[in-house]
Amino acid sequence: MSDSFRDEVRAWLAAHCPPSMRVAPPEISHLYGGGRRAKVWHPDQPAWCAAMASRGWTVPEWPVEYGGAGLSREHAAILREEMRRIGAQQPLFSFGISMLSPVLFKFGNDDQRRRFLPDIARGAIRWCQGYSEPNSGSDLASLMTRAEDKGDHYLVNGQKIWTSYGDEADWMFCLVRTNTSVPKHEGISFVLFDMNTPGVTVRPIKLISGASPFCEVFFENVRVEKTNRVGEEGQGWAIATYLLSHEREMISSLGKIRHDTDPGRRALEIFGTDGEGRLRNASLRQTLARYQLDAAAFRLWIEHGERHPSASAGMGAMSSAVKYYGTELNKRRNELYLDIEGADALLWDARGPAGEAWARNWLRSKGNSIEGGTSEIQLNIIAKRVLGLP
Amino acid sequence: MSDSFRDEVRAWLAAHCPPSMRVAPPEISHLYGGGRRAKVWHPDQPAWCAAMASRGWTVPEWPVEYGGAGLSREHAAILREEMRRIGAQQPLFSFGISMLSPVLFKFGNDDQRRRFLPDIARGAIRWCQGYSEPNSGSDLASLMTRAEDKGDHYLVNGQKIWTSYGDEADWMFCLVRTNTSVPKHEGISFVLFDMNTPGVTVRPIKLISGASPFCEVFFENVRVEKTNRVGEEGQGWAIATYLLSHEREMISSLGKIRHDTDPGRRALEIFGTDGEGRLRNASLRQTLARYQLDAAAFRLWIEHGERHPSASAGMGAMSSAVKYYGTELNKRRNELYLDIEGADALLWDARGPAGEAWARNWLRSKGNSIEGGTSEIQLNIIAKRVLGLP
Amino acid sequence: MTLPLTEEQEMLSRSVAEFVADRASITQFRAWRDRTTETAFDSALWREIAEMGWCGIAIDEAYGGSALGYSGLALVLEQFGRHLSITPMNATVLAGATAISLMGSETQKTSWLPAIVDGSLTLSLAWGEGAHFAPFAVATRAEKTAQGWQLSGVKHHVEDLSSVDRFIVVARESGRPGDREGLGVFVVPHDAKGVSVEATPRVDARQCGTLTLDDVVVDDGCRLTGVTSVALERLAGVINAGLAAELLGICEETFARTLKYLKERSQFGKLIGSYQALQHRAAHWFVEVQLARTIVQEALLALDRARDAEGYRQADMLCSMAKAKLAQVAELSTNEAIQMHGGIGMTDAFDIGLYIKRARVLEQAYGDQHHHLDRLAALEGY
Amino acid sequence: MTLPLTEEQEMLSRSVAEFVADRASITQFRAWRDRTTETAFDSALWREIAEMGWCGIAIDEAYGGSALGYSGLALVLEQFGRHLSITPMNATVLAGATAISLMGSETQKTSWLPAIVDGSLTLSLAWGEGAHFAPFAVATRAEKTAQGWQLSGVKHHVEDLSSVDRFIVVARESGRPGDREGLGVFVVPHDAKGVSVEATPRVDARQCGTLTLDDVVVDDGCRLTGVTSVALERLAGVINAGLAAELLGICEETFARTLKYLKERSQFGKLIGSYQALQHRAAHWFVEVQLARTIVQEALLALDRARDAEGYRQADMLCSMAKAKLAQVAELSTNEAIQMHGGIGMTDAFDIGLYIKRARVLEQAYGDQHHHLDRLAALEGY
Repeated sequence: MSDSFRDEVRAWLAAHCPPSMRVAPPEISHLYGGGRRAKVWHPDQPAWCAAMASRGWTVPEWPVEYGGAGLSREHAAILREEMRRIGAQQPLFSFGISMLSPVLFKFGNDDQRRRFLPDIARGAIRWCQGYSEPNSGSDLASLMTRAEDKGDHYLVNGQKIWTSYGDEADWMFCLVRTNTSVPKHEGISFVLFDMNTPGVTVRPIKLISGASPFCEVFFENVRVEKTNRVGEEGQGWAIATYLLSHEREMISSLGKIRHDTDPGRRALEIFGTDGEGRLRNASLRQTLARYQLDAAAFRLWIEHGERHPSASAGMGAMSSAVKYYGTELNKRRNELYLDIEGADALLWDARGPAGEAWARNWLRSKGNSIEGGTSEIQLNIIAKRVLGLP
Repeated sequence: MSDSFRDEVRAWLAAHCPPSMRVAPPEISHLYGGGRRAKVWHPDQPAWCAAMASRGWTVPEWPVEYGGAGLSREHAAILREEMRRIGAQQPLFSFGISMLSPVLFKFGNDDQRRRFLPDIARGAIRWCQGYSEPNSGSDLASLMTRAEDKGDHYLVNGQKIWTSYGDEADWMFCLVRTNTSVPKHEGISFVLFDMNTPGVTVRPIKLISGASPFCEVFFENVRVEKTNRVGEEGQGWAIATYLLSHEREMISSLGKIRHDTDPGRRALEIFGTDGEGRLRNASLRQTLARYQLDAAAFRLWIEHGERHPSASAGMGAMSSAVKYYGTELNKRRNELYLDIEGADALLWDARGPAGEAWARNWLRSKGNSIEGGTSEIQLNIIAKRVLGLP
Repeated sequence: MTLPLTEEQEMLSRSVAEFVADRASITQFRAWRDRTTETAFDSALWREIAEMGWCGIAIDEAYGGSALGYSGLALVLEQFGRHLSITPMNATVLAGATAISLMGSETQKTSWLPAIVDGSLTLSLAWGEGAHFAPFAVATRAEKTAQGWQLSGVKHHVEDLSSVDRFIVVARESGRPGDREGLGVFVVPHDAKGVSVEATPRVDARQCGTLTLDDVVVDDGCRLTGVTSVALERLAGVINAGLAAELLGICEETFARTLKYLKERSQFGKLIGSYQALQHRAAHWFVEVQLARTIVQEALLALDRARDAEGYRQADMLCSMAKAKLAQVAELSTNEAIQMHGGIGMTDAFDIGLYIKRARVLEQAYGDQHHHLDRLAALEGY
Repeated sequence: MTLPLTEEQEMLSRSVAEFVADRASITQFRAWRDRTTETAFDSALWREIAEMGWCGIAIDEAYGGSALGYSGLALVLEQFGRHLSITPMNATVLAGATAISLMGSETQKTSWLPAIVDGSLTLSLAWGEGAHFAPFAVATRAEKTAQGWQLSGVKHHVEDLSSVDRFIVVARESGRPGDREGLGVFVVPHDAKGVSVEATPRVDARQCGTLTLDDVVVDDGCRLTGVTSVALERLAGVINAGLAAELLGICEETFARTLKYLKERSQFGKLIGSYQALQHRAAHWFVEVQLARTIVQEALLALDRARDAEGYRQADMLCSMAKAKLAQVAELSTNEAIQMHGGIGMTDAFDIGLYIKRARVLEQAYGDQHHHLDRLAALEGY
């Protein structure tokens, strides 16, 4: 049965995935994000997303009624494997899928699920998150953005920071303080609103990589209907904790994007071999082998988790481990590319053979172990929640 | 002037340091420690120690009246350099010199200095320290060994652990609690007593290396004269802190002992070279080069401190940094030797070309970053005292 | 997110753990270490282990085994690693039986494998001649004579050598040391004329030593018929995967014991496990052990599944990866275990310090970290 | 326990620090970075620097310098590192003047060095042709002609190339790329016929790019007379020691700024500098910076003291060690600086993230960590 499903997937992909969509984009930010003002990095992206969405394969495990394909975990894994086999580009890079949808499935009501999920599945609406604030980075629960109760709606005032793609998103899911007279973890709620609501101002933050994938978002008397609150008032922290584990998975999965440029082969091209067929740069060779070993072990670890539901039963608790190791590994990989490419990689506009923006990707990777909870926070969580340390 | 002193030292060493004393002993514990029951690992050790002591060069910077040579710091550095040049073995490995003497100079009274220092200088009396207790390792100030006031003397009851060479030493300098009704740091005193005093029992602790350089020491109604208390009652913690910085320097200096076996040369003998004259084990080669680089930087750092008094003005505060890096480096060196020697190094009785006990030295090195304050404690001290972190 | 055990594997693992805690624990290890006899292992214990059926786990049913594969055998080795159990499992089963399974003729398998399964035959593989594993650097000579084969040479670091019944000797039939081809493998009775052994104490308290072959003559039937350089590399791959499984046991046990200690020991009025610097190191260590388990599982699966040249190539690569990774993680684990235990960690009386000795022996055997990183690079083509 | 400065050095260091904070600070760096012109450096600033006498620090008094040695020049570079100052000091003085000092004839030194000292002549060394430093892999040709020498080839990663007056071009007179001997060094006017330049933006906002020499003819007087492979290696050594000094400034500045941040920023109601995991990492980092300073000081001293072949050999070794160590410590420093600053550390608006860009450029130039570790091993004979 699995094999016939695999055959079906393979045939469909062969027919529908154009060659242009069988390579990773040069930068992660060049994945297609959908939305009302969708940015198109390659002309084939919208059609590829639409084709996949028509099969329900942008969200293969979701029920059909919400735009999914209702696949079993096993079949979904086969789909992923087959996509990976041909290097198929992820058709839709979406926080709606990776972060908001688990929350809606678990904490949302039927009405909210029906209103929001189908648009997420086909990439019609793009979402961003409103979490961190200038003085609430690692200590997220100390957030100060205030939502004042006005009967059927809230009036939101405050500021968010590190909102990924805040300037391209259509709606925001946002943590706000609805009660200031209880301990900090208990006064938080989780609300949704359109970024076009009056009073919302977005200002992109330029990173050292030159890109601006994050924004500051300011709220001045922003009206949010109470029907757009997910879960109960005060339940926001529980939702946030649940969501953050999904964010961590998503960020660490970025490290799994396989660039077409194999570092070993590339190093061979650049340095050549000695008389015994070994990479001439002997010192780099050891660094390379150590990296490849750890990267392979990490990839297998993730794959084992995907293949065996029971193996990933503790996945929620483990997402911190995945986030920690995956992002540190990604930083190592980017430093390794600098070692291989040398001075050429330090030119702003230099591109690798597969179009990789070496310098910008390298600089961007430094943020991986900060965004979505720093490595330090992940290690704290592993120590306390997985290892049970005091 | 310096040059003529250097010439004089060089000539004297040429005449008085026998070839047998121009190699490092196979294990650090085979240095000559002196004392009433001196262990002699090589028949030439006592005479070499006596010759050096006759010039005051076991303690070159001490005043002549206490058995030193009254050398300036600069001249003492020249003496050390000349000894290092010919690989001269340290004539006397003594906690009396490295640990107790700074305390006696700073906190002792004239009578105590006259009674104890000359015997330390010539290695007549061997000293050990009574510091750690089973429940007071890193948290030394919580020590429980009790000294009860009996007028002109104390009665000491309790237990010490990790006393280096407690079974070979003649006297102990010991931290005891003289007051239990004040905060823990304020009730400690520093006392000296003969290990032959009735009520003192010593039990060696066997380490994983098979050696027993540490002991447990038990006290049952041990009588200690008050004239043998150094400093005021309750001043023990200040003395301990001062002393510990000297212990750290001493332990880290162990890492400076240069074995005759150069790891690079040894690796060449074992693995040979490839067609381009490079070590055939390319992976080991990088590990080796990284070690040698860090070891050279560390050695120069210490030497700069020795050469320039003003550079080491902050040495007290820096001893934790030296202890931390030196002991971690020593562990790395021992692991490196295992990589080079392979399975042969894991035989209990195997010896290297210079007589090194590979396996035992390697296992012993694991204790370096624990004894005399763990690496963790040193990092705490650097963070707080050197860097001023809260 | 490491792979779950099958029900069968789960049962096996549990019964080994129970048996070993009772019959081959660290207490027994200490008693054995301080023995005065020159025997290499406890024969009574070995018979019990054979009766449990664990010697035949990776052996075909045709020869009395249970054909649970190397994934099964690894569960036994992992428990042995956790308890520092001293048995001839590595020498006799992991190395010896595998050599015969991979390279023996039908007749040879029939005559030796069932005896290994029932515990009546013990073996030791005599391959390496230096301090570092170099599979083809074999100088020991095998010359064809009228009586069969005549072997001469010296083998170092041979395990369990005073007590095994036979040696599996790798010897050179042609060519020069270093040549990939020209090697033969011979099953040599311990009591053959010209065989002498000299044991040397090793840090892990196991026996190893030097086997000298002085014009030893064996008949043709003792020469394994399927020896090739590729088969020898497969043998090394299996052995390394097995050693990696034992190392995994060491990593997990040292981690578990240290974690427990962090929750028990107080300094400065707080449990030491509440200090953030130790928490972060423990968390990193935990992740490394997860990755270690993953790569070992994958190597074993690949060995058990390999059917064609590509499958064997994949398995070979994974075995080297597993060994390299486990050497790295075992070094981390044993060093951190001692350091976090502090003073008590460096004493002989406390168990935690014993693991480092066994770990380094396993790391070195059949290629250390550098050897396997080098292989990995070579197999990747750089 | 790093070496104390002499009184003269102390004064120099202080005056550079004051000048740079005022005239070449990070604020000026940002303004320059966002400029629209194509000039490589601020000529007015460079004239001021020359007036301070800093261009002549390592140049003999006979040519207008102050002969304070490379230890002196390094103090300037260290401050430039701390403030990310953009000047042609590396290209003109560290590389250019040193090339002339080491390999020029008396006439050549007399005609060029005083102009470097007074700031009226700027230079750039055009040596490398690939992405990785390989001193002898030079393919650019120099042919002897009746008029002098004719140069053809392409040089990459040439610094400050749109604005310098002359290029110091390493070209091959005989042999093949990779041969140690057969290289010549030529001083080529920017405006010579056949010279063309193309600038490329680099991460550190400095200018670099490609210099193309298309049958450029220079007269005999432009060919440095003392070129040997050993002299070229000495030149590379000096440059690397200088780059290491600038890297040292980056290490110290990023450490100091991060330490300050640890004492200011609170999370979970506590200063982040009170968290033990960060304390331990900061303490380790501190020690590494101490070692970094030590090895740079030692390399510079060795350069200034070398008088004979053995002295030069020692200095060469120490320059490679300094570069390798500083590359390693700069990587640690810039990565930790960003990570410990958290979100703000990855923004362009905050200064800390700018250092990593300059650091990697310096690390790569004239040989990265791997290049120098390899050299170190080779010089040690393994």
